[in-house]
Amino acid sequence: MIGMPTKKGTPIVLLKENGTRIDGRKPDEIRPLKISVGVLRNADGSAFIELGRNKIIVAVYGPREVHPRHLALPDRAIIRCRYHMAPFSVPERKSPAPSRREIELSKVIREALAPAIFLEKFPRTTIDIFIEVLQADGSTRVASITAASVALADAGIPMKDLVAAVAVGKVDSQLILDLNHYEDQYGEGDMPIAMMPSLGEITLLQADGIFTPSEVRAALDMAKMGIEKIYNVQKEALRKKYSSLLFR
Amino acid sequence: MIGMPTKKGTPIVLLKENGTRIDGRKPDEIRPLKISVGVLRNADGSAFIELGRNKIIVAVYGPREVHPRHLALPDRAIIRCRYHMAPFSVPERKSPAPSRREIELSKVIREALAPAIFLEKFPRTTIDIFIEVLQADGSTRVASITAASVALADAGIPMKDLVAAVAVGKVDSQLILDLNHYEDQYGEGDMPIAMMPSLGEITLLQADGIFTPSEVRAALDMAKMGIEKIYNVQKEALRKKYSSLLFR
Amino acid sequence: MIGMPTKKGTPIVLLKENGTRIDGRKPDEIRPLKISVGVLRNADGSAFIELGRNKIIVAVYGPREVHPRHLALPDRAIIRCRYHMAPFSVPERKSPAPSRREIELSKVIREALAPAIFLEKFPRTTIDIFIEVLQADGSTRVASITAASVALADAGIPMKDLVAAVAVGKVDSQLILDLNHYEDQYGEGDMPIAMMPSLGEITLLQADGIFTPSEVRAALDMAKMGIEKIYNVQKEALRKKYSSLLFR
Amino acid sequence: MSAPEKIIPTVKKNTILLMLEKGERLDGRKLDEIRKIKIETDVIGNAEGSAIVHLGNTIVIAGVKLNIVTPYADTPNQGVQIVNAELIPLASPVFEPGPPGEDDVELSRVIDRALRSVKAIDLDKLVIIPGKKVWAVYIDIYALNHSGNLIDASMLASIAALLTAKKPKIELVNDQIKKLDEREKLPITDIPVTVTFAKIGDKLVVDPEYEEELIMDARLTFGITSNGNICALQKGLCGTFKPSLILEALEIARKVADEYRNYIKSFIQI
Amino acid sequence: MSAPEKIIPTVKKNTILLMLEKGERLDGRKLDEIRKIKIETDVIGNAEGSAIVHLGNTIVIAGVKLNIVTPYADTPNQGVQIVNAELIPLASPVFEPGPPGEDDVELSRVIDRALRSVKAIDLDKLVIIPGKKVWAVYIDIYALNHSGNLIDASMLASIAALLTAKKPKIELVNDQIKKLDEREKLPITDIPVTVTFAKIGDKLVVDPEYEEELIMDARLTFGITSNGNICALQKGLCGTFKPSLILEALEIARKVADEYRNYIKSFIQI
Amino acid sequence: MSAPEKIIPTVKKNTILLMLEKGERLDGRKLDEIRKIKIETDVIGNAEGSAIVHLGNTIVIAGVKLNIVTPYADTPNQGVQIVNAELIPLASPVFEPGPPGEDDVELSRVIDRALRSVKAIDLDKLVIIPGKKVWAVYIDIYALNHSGNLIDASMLASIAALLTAKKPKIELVNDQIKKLDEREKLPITDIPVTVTFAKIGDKLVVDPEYEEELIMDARLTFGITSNGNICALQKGLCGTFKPSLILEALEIARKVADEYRNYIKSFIQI
Repeated sequence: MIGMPTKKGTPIVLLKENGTRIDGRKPDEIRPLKISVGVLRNADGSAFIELGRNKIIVAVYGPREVHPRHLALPDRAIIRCRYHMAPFSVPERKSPAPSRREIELSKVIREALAPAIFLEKFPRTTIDIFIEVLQADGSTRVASITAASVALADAGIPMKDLVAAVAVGKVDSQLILDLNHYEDQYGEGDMPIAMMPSLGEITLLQADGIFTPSEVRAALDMAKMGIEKIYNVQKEALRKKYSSLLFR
Repeated sequence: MIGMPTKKGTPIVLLKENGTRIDGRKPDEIRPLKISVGVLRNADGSAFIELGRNKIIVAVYGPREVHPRHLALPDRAIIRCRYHMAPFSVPERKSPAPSRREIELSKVIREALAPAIFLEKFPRTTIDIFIEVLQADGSTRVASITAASVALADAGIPMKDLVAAVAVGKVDSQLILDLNHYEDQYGEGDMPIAMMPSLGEITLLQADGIFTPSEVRAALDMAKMGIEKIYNVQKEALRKKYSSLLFR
Repeated sequence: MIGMPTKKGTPIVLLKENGTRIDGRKPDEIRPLKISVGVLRNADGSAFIELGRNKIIVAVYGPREVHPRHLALPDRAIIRCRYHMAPFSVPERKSPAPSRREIELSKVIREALAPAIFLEKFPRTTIDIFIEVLQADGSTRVASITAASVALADAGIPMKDLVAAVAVGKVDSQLILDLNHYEDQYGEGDMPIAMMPSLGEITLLQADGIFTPSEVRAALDMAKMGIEKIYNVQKEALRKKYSSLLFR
Repeated sequence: MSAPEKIIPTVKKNTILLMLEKGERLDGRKLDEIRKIKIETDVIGNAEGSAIVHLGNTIVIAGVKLNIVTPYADTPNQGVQIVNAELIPLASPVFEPGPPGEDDVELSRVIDRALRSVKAIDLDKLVIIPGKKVWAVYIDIYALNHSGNLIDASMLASIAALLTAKKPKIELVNDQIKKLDEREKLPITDIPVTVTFAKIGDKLVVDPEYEEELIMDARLTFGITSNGNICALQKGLCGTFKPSLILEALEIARKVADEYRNYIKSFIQI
Repeated sequence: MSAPEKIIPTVKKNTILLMLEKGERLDGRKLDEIRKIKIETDVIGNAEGSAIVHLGNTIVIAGVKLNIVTPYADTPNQGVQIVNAELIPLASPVFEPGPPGEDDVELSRVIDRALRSVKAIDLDKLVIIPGKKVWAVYIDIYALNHSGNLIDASMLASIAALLTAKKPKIELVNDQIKKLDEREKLPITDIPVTVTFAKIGDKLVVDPEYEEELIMDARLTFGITSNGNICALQKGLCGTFKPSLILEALEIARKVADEYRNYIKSFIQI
Repeated sequence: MSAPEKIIPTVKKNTILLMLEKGERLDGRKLDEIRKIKIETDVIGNAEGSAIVHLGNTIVIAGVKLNIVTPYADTPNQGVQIVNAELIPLASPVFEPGPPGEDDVELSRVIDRALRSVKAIDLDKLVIIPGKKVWAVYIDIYALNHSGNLIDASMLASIAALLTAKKPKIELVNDQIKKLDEREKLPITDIPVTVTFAKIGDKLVVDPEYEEELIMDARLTFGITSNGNICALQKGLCGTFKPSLILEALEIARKVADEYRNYIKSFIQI
């Protein structure tokens, strides 16, 4: 199917009367977040992120030689990015072949990470970013960016800043931070945002659903707040280099 | 499906008792024909042809560098040709992926145009011909050739002659000129023919359906007559360079 | 479908009370075997094998230049192998596109033949082996290896030894030699084995089904016996260069 | 693709940059000014709906085809919407033959989301037999001449084709579907448009020309509904945006959206 | 594909051209003479029909397989005919591995049209349950040795396989299809053949050898029915034909067609 | 894939060879000693079964998904088993992006055969409506870090995921299938494992490390059932084996299989 996953009209209560969400969070609360660094021996850099029930692993290889060579650029490194969902990562088994959604996300994730990297330092090389979503629970693209940025740092690639990302959603006409699978599936909107937090620059911005102009403004603010928190976890993870791939 | 479109046995009256055809034409009458030249800014040459309800646009790029380079020939230009039908060009939506029919037609159209071009003047280059059928109404391959030839001239590519093309069909055991969608679908035969009119050389010849030897002879004569008319429209179009892409 | 062909539970008598098989053979008897050499003019070497109802043709081209060149190795020849079943070779028409089974078999057949070839004598070249199964009757991979080895010799490629191959099967808990289509489909196991007979070296070994350790030992012995017989037919075929492609 | 085509001469690049500093553009437009638009509809008789859009020198055609299909298992009571865009080499020397790449896919999906978010096509009204048979609406988009800003041109062509599409009426006789000769409009509930900016240095220009796209650092697209809300956002390329710049762009986008929509209304009886 | 294989030495080329001037060919044939033909049928027991054709040193095998399928929506009361030809690298150093290219597709489609035009397979007689179940006839063609003129060899192999194919008889019990052990011939109504010429300079040679194909300017194929009518035409390559030359070729083709057909009849009890 | 990654320095190669002569290995293991194993199951909540296996530094994850499907025509009364392994470039610099190649396919098929031969999944028990609806068991295998011996690691991950998978119970109401909340184990009848050797010169080492694989002449894999029988054999690469060496390896493999199985039992309540 082309396009976004269909949103059923099923009447699910995503926001309770007391203002808490389906998983008990407050509207501006992000899910438990854990980032492990250097979890894969072969990769030059790697990270494993658990955001809520999301489990995503990222490997970075490079800077290394480009094959085929004609893709290389004389004045800077190229970035290649593959975002892929394991067939078992979602409730209904997904075909392992890349979907149109995965093709688009590979592109926007690459474009979200590139601004942070000093590409001109590594002419004629490639930096390859491989993202495997092992379990999907909503907001996988932003969690992938968050983890990939840490993996790039783990690979020792010089960066202007980390890139941290979060999605703002909308349920019952109210903005929520870091939407989960149900809020994505049955909610009214999804606005994934990535930033270089120290520089205050947005590197990824997408949206579906309906947002009023003032909601866009509020969403950017809310995202910034969430991104600060995520940024701190990233930095902490890189400091501690906690590198376990244990799942529990 | 492999092979030609199936011809239904539906009893449709393609030739009336007074000898006129389903669209009122006489047997040897071609449909209204309009060719606009230079309709696309980016292309080095372009043409838009309306033959009956056919609407086909052709762009020519080149002579230009060949990528990948190993395809280039040391002593002459290569020609690449892509004939494609837009999904909405036919009554039942067509998949956008190239069908076996489109693959064959790309080949025979290329071979119908090549003889007219002084390829040896542009060694190591490619001349690319892109044909997009926006609306199909029978005889699309010959209309494509007629338009492509004009687009090649518009690109300033030196040619021995234009290539003009028409299909001869057969309904109720009688030959007809320039068969339309219904005559193609329900008729008894289809013989597309392309010529370099001044040189009297045939560059494309195909047929399905049944023709007696004398019908082949008559069909070649009939085609020649039609091609003369089309040739005049081509030359007129190139003279006037009427370049509108208005559809009505 | 991924994986081996499903084995139906249908109660078919594969071994009669007197110990003979469904086609009247004794357990350790191979089917009638005929190998013709040099049956194709274009190929540098070729062979046509009839093993029971199997009809398989093999062409060898090379050593020749590698395209694309970057696949070439500086110190030895590469081998490329394509095992393919014609759509009409099996009771239910097979799609002409290569199946996962054909991809795996192309690999193991290549690896079964490579040890016999003095690859280091032809650096920067390729030896291409094309196998077309025209009729399949069980044990096609081993018959393909047997024929390909003869085709390589026919091409004048220097070899340490021929490679001869046979499958050992298991029906009613008894080992059988050279299993046919029914014994493959409804039997309890299939162990294809290829050897360089003079050198006593195994170059292909696979199995599905269940074998006890002592059955493995017995199967290797039985295979060796069968391979000796096949080896003799190979050598005889190369001596006589009987090169007919007549089917009867 | 011949490499030279994608590179802009340094002199021209500098000219563009200098002019932008003064709030000027190569083709004389203001930074927030869109190009002239021409829309023709019902251009393809074999399509249920069609439109060809000239946005300056950019030309895009969109065709709407309708099929009766089985609905998706997870939306048994909704019609199906499929958007397919192809960047064919006819339209530009920078497009290569071959199966759709990531740019084609991104374009398709942005248009798809903008339509879907605002339920521009009321899919609930496209059910024939609930759970069994629904209408599928295919929107196929082909660029014919790429002179910049294919997203906005594709969106305009898509919505124009949808607004003018005609669906055969249906009669159900014992669960047998019979298409009638009579035709009716598709249930279109909104006229979303997209407004795309190129960010060049720290400047934003709306509806970028091809040469502006060649030197832009980033691209930013807003999908805007009839009442001025946002129904899609898409940042492209490797540049970045301050949040404040996005909010500025949003205000401009809402004004430009009305201009786009006025063009649509000037060509189409709605 | 190793490039040398496709190039013919200039000396040999000149020899061919000089001989042609005198009405002679490399292999001693006259210009309108076909090579020796050998046909074996029923060579593949797993196929419902099969034939291997030797046309000089060209070898082609064709297999006919039958399946029960749902008919196409637009021909509910007709069987299905599918022709698939593959130019596998086994047959010639000039064929490359990989999915079928334009040459494979053209070959398939010329054979398909020649059969379909004259209704060689009476598809109307292959209906089992109208609108629901029909026979599909698959004709799969594989070149085994390419020594020129694959089209005619493929056509001969296809029609020989069709003429000798056996279809299981069918019994319908409460709309359940039961295949019987008894078998019958396919409903074959005509024996079309193709006759292919190579145009070299201004000469036409029939049934070209591979080396003649290497230097030919154009190719011309006639499909000819049993009563001498034309059921297919296909010009190939970048050369051209005067109309008069086509008419001359046509007359030769009708004579050659009879020779081809006599070969078929000498090998097959019809 | 950058070429250097696949080449081992001559010095290191010689070291490995010299040590092997003395019965020693680079990482201190004996020739017939496997690496440390860690198995975690139920790691993917969205999968019906899942396991991540660390075999030394090799990491593989396997997920089991269940779908209700129509059975294959030739096995109407059996469930469906599908194994899919992908060697993704995340796991090693020697794996390239793109569709599965011959190595991926071989890995999938060896695992599939080892399971299928011993009927590890009792497919007869996965029928819901005979001939119409059965369970399909998908086993998807992804290497995360390739440090040698992916076959054994993949087999361990697959069987661990199968052993711990939970299938929804089913209720049939008027031929309508209703999934219940209650869950039950899959019908797993055996715990096959594979044991893989690298042949380096004339030595065999079990559970090879990546550097040993780089210099191995051949690979040999045994599938071993719970009672020590063989359920799969697969020789890989271009080296050869004397029959006697295969029988020696077989005896070692049966012992090692028990060690593998003990690891499984130490991590999974069976």
